[in-house]
Amino acid sequence: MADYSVQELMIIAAAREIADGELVFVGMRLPITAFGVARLTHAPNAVGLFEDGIVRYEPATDMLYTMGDPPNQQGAAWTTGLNPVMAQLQRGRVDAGFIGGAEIDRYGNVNTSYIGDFKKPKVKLPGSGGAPDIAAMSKRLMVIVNHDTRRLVEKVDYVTSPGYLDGGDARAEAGLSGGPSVVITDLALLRPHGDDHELHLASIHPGHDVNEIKEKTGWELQLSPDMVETPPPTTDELAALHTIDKDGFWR
Amino acid sequence: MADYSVQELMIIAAAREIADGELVFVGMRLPITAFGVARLTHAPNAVGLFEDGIVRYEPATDMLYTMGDPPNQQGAAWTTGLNPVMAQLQRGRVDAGFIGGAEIDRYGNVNTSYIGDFKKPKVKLPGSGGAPDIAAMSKRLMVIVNHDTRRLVEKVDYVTSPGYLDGGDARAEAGLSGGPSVVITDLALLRPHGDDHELHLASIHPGHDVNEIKEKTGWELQLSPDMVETPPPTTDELAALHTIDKDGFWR
Amino acid sequence: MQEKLVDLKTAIASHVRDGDSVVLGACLEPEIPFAATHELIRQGRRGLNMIAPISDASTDMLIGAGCVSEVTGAWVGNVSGGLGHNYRRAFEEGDAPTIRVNDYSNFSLGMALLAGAYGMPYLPVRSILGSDILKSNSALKLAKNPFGDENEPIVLVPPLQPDVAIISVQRADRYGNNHHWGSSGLIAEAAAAAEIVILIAEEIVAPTVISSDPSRVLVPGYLVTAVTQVSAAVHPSPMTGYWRRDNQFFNDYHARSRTQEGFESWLREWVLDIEDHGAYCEKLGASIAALRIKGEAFSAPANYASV
Amino acid sequence: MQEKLVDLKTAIASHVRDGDSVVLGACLEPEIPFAATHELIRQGRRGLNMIAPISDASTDMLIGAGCVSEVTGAWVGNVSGGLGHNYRRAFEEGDAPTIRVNDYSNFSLGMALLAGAYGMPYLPVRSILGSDILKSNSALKLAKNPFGDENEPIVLVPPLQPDVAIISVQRADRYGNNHHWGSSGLIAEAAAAAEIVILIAEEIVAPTVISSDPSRVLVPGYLVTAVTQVSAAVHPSPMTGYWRRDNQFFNDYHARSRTQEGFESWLREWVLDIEDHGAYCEKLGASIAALRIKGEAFSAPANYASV
Repeated sequence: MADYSVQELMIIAAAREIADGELVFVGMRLPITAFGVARLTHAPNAVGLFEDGIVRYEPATDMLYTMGDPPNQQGAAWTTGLNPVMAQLQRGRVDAGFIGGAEIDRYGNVNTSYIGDFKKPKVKLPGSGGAPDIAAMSKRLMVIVNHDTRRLVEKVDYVTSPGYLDGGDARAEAGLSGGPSVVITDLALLRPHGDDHELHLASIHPGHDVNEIKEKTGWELQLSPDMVETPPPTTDELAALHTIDKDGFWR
Repeated sequence: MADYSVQELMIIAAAREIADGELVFVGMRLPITAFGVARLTHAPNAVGLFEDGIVRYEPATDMLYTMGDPPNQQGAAWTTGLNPVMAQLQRGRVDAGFIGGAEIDRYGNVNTSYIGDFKKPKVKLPGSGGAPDIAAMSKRLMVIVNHDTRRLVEKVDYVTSPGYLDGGDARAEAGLSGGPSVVITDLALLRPHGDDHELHLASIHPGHDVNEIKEKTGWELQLSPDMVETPPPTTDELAALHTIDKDGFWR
Repeated sequence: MQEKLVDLKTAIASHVRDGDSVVLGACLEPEIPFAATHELIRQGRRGLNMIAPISDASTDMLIGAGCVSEVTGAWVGNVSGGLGHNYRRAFEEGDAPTIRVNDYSNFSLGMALLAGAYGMPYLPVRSILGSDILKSNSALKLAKNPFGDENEPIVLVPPLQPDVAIISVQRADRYGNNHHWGSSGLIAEAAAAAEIVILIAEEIVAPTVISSDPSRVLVPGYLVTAVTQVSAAVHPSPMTGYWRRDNQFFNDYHARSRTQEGFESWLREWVLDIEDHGAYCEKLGASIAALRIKGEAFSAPANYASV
Repeated sequence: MQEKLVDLKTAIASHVRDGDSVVLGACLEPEIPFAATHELIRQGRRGLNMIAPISDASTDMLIGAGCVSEVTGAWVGNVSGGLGHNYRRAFEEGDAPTIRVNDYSNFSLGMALLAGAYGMPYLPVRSILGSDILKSNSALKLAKNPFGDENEPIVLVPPLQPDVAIISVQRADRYGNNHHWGSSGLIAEAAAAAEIVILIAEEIVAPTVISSDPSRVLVPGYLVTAVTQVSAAVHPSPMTGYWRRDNQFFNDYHARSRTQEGFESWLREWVLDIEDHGAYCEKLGASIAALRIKGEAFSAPANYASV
């Protein structure tokens, strides 16, 4: 079996969440690489959206530090403003989007704004960017975080980007459809369960166990009845990833 | 004194209503020619706006049948959509605009939609176009019509483009500022008078008299206390007009 | 990428159904795909709701041919000739109008399509106030500005999301990616708002031509359902860089459509008895060739190099 | 047309006052006119309200230099490095935050500037629902959709009309007419919304270059107050077709600004002890030359000929 890093596994797990032909808010780093892998494997017609005002079919092949770098502009499907691209969320056209976060809670709410009281925070984080818009208006939200009790918390101090709020019908009552479909961590995949939408342990990455994951989760983590081990990268998936990640940044 | 046609006088009277540096919705035919005359005489920095999504400094020199014709596109200051151009009205940036109409009443309300009951009209006119927007949101409205009792009526059947509505504060109460500043006809200039805003006879074109004008007006036309005779075109004004109207279309 | 190139007959047959709301043109005077107008008539589409601020004489033709039950827009006529005679007859003859009109101004229609394009619940405007459009179009609501002075009135415009937008562009690739330049009226909003987009391109070009200038893209190809190549599809309207306006053709239509019989004879001559747009151009003969823009006035290049 | 070409010092001195609301950049990561950031700092402007969705590290620099009393936006940090240390210090040190933040998401800020640009009374959005941004920014109102089901919630975003928008473009003429290509973030909306527009052009070109392609105009010259030519004004951010990103410079700023003392030393070295942007580029030396894009990947020409 091929050798791979945990980050490579996360990228490939993220790529598997993208279906062919979907419109996806891609963001930077890990998700943009996942988008590239999806295009090269099972989703050749996926389309990548970037908040700067960029839409791409093929991911840029040169190194990007940010979404707005010249290689992401050249050869794009569309370069325009933030509004025409982000409004596609509100138009109901966007299938999925990736975001990260400093904190995520048992109902998939994400905080990237304030640790502590927002009036006098203990830590002032950079803020929301477009994450609340992607969280509120894409059909599915994929969140990527490292797995530890500081990040996976019982309740976030501030809901920057709404997940299922207090669970149950709370999200629908707030006027939102969609919601988080997966949380991808370095240890596992969590998915919302049943009508309550609490995040349950759905897939354990190879080499980790339930106890370790529970210990590193800030709430009483439930196991999904159809919990699996995360399938390791296939040869094709790894080959696609290595085509993109020529310099082995993620290895 | 130079020879001129009544249409040339109307064009020059319209040109005099444009101040230097103003943003003006220009429309076609007579007003666009007036805009050209104004630019060549006293208003070299006036800017012309067109609802198709065009902004011009210099008027097109080739023949235009419509605003969207190729000579109006080439060398424009901006070619864009209808919304970015018309939204400048709502942003409060537009000083003035020209419209025409099938009917105009004593308070400067203009009808280009329905003669008779709108549910089963006697005559269905083409409709509003952008006139209601220019009438509602430019700082000053200039209306150009031929002077007869069918067109200058006591009360329009349908207010397509609001003037002073029922007069007095009615326009302000409807939520609008601005309003008609002049009605340019083939016989005279009418202007709103005092707090009531009724259109009064402000200027009589050379060769016409008060009685004739009153007879051709569908309401009891009042005379402005500072009524004048419309100054005939100056040599400079006519020269400017002839520079634009090379073929003598308006002669 | 998905291949989307089809011929015009197929595009119309596959994607426009009786009863659809349709944007055809929406550039006001230029770039109205009259070839699609004619094809809708030939295919006998019925019960259409034509959405546009102004699409020159196209809507009048469709009304006369019996394709239209509803008009949502600001102006229906003939920009060269004035009145739209079929539009008038639909209102003035008989006991009741045979079509329904949803009155908008250009700007309020622009806001309705923007709201549709951007998925907005509605858009508040400061226009329409004081206009009887508020009486004849009950879709528009008078309201108060919650951010304004106590009694500041505004008008709320609901979104429009047409079933189909049929739009002319100068060039496209076979995947539906495209470039448009010159004034664009409401075509960008219409394309982003619509469920189905049919592009009528003057030219089909290599994908690298489109991707050489992603800021000139009107609507990205993934939002386009079908693309078809028809040269001079816009005749008699003009197209920036390609075609001048055939003013005489508009005037002739205006004169002949003054009576029902005259319109019907025009329709047979120029639409029903004509197989397709190729035959239409052949019939135009030398006059269409004379309208072609032959000059060159190219845009200054923009460099997109990244290294 | 009115001549609008001035130097950067004059543009900032003449048109930005203490207490102004200012959009500087608003392209998110690219094309942020850091030269103007530095000049605002050198001129000691105070009490600014910085409006932008994201302007990379520019806002953090202005906060550290004491120019800012308010931030209206979605994100303040350093896109390469992460956190904005000056932004953090303004909140985390002392008894109370020294600046006020009006929290928006990118899209809701985009809608606020669009509403400002278009003179809308406000804009209703389907975002922000469920977010605590509704709690921390009282300017946004929760409401019901009058066109929706009985209890459909929406959020009303009031318009923003900045006092000044300072915006980078690739090229402009001396009258303020300009071209921009590549992603534009919110600069078109910011320019149309603002009372005063200061353009920072990489190149000044002949008016005929701009008028050769009126569809590439970002904002027409009559809405521009002043235009200034500063090459590499965007450094260390990238500019489509001209400059690559100086990622190392962002990382260095991030590392050095981790402490107040470190930031102050950085500020002296790169802003306060530097006369102008020419001296800044000289100090960068070979590193700026290495960032210049030397390749050519030109847009396919568009023909605007009319005959």
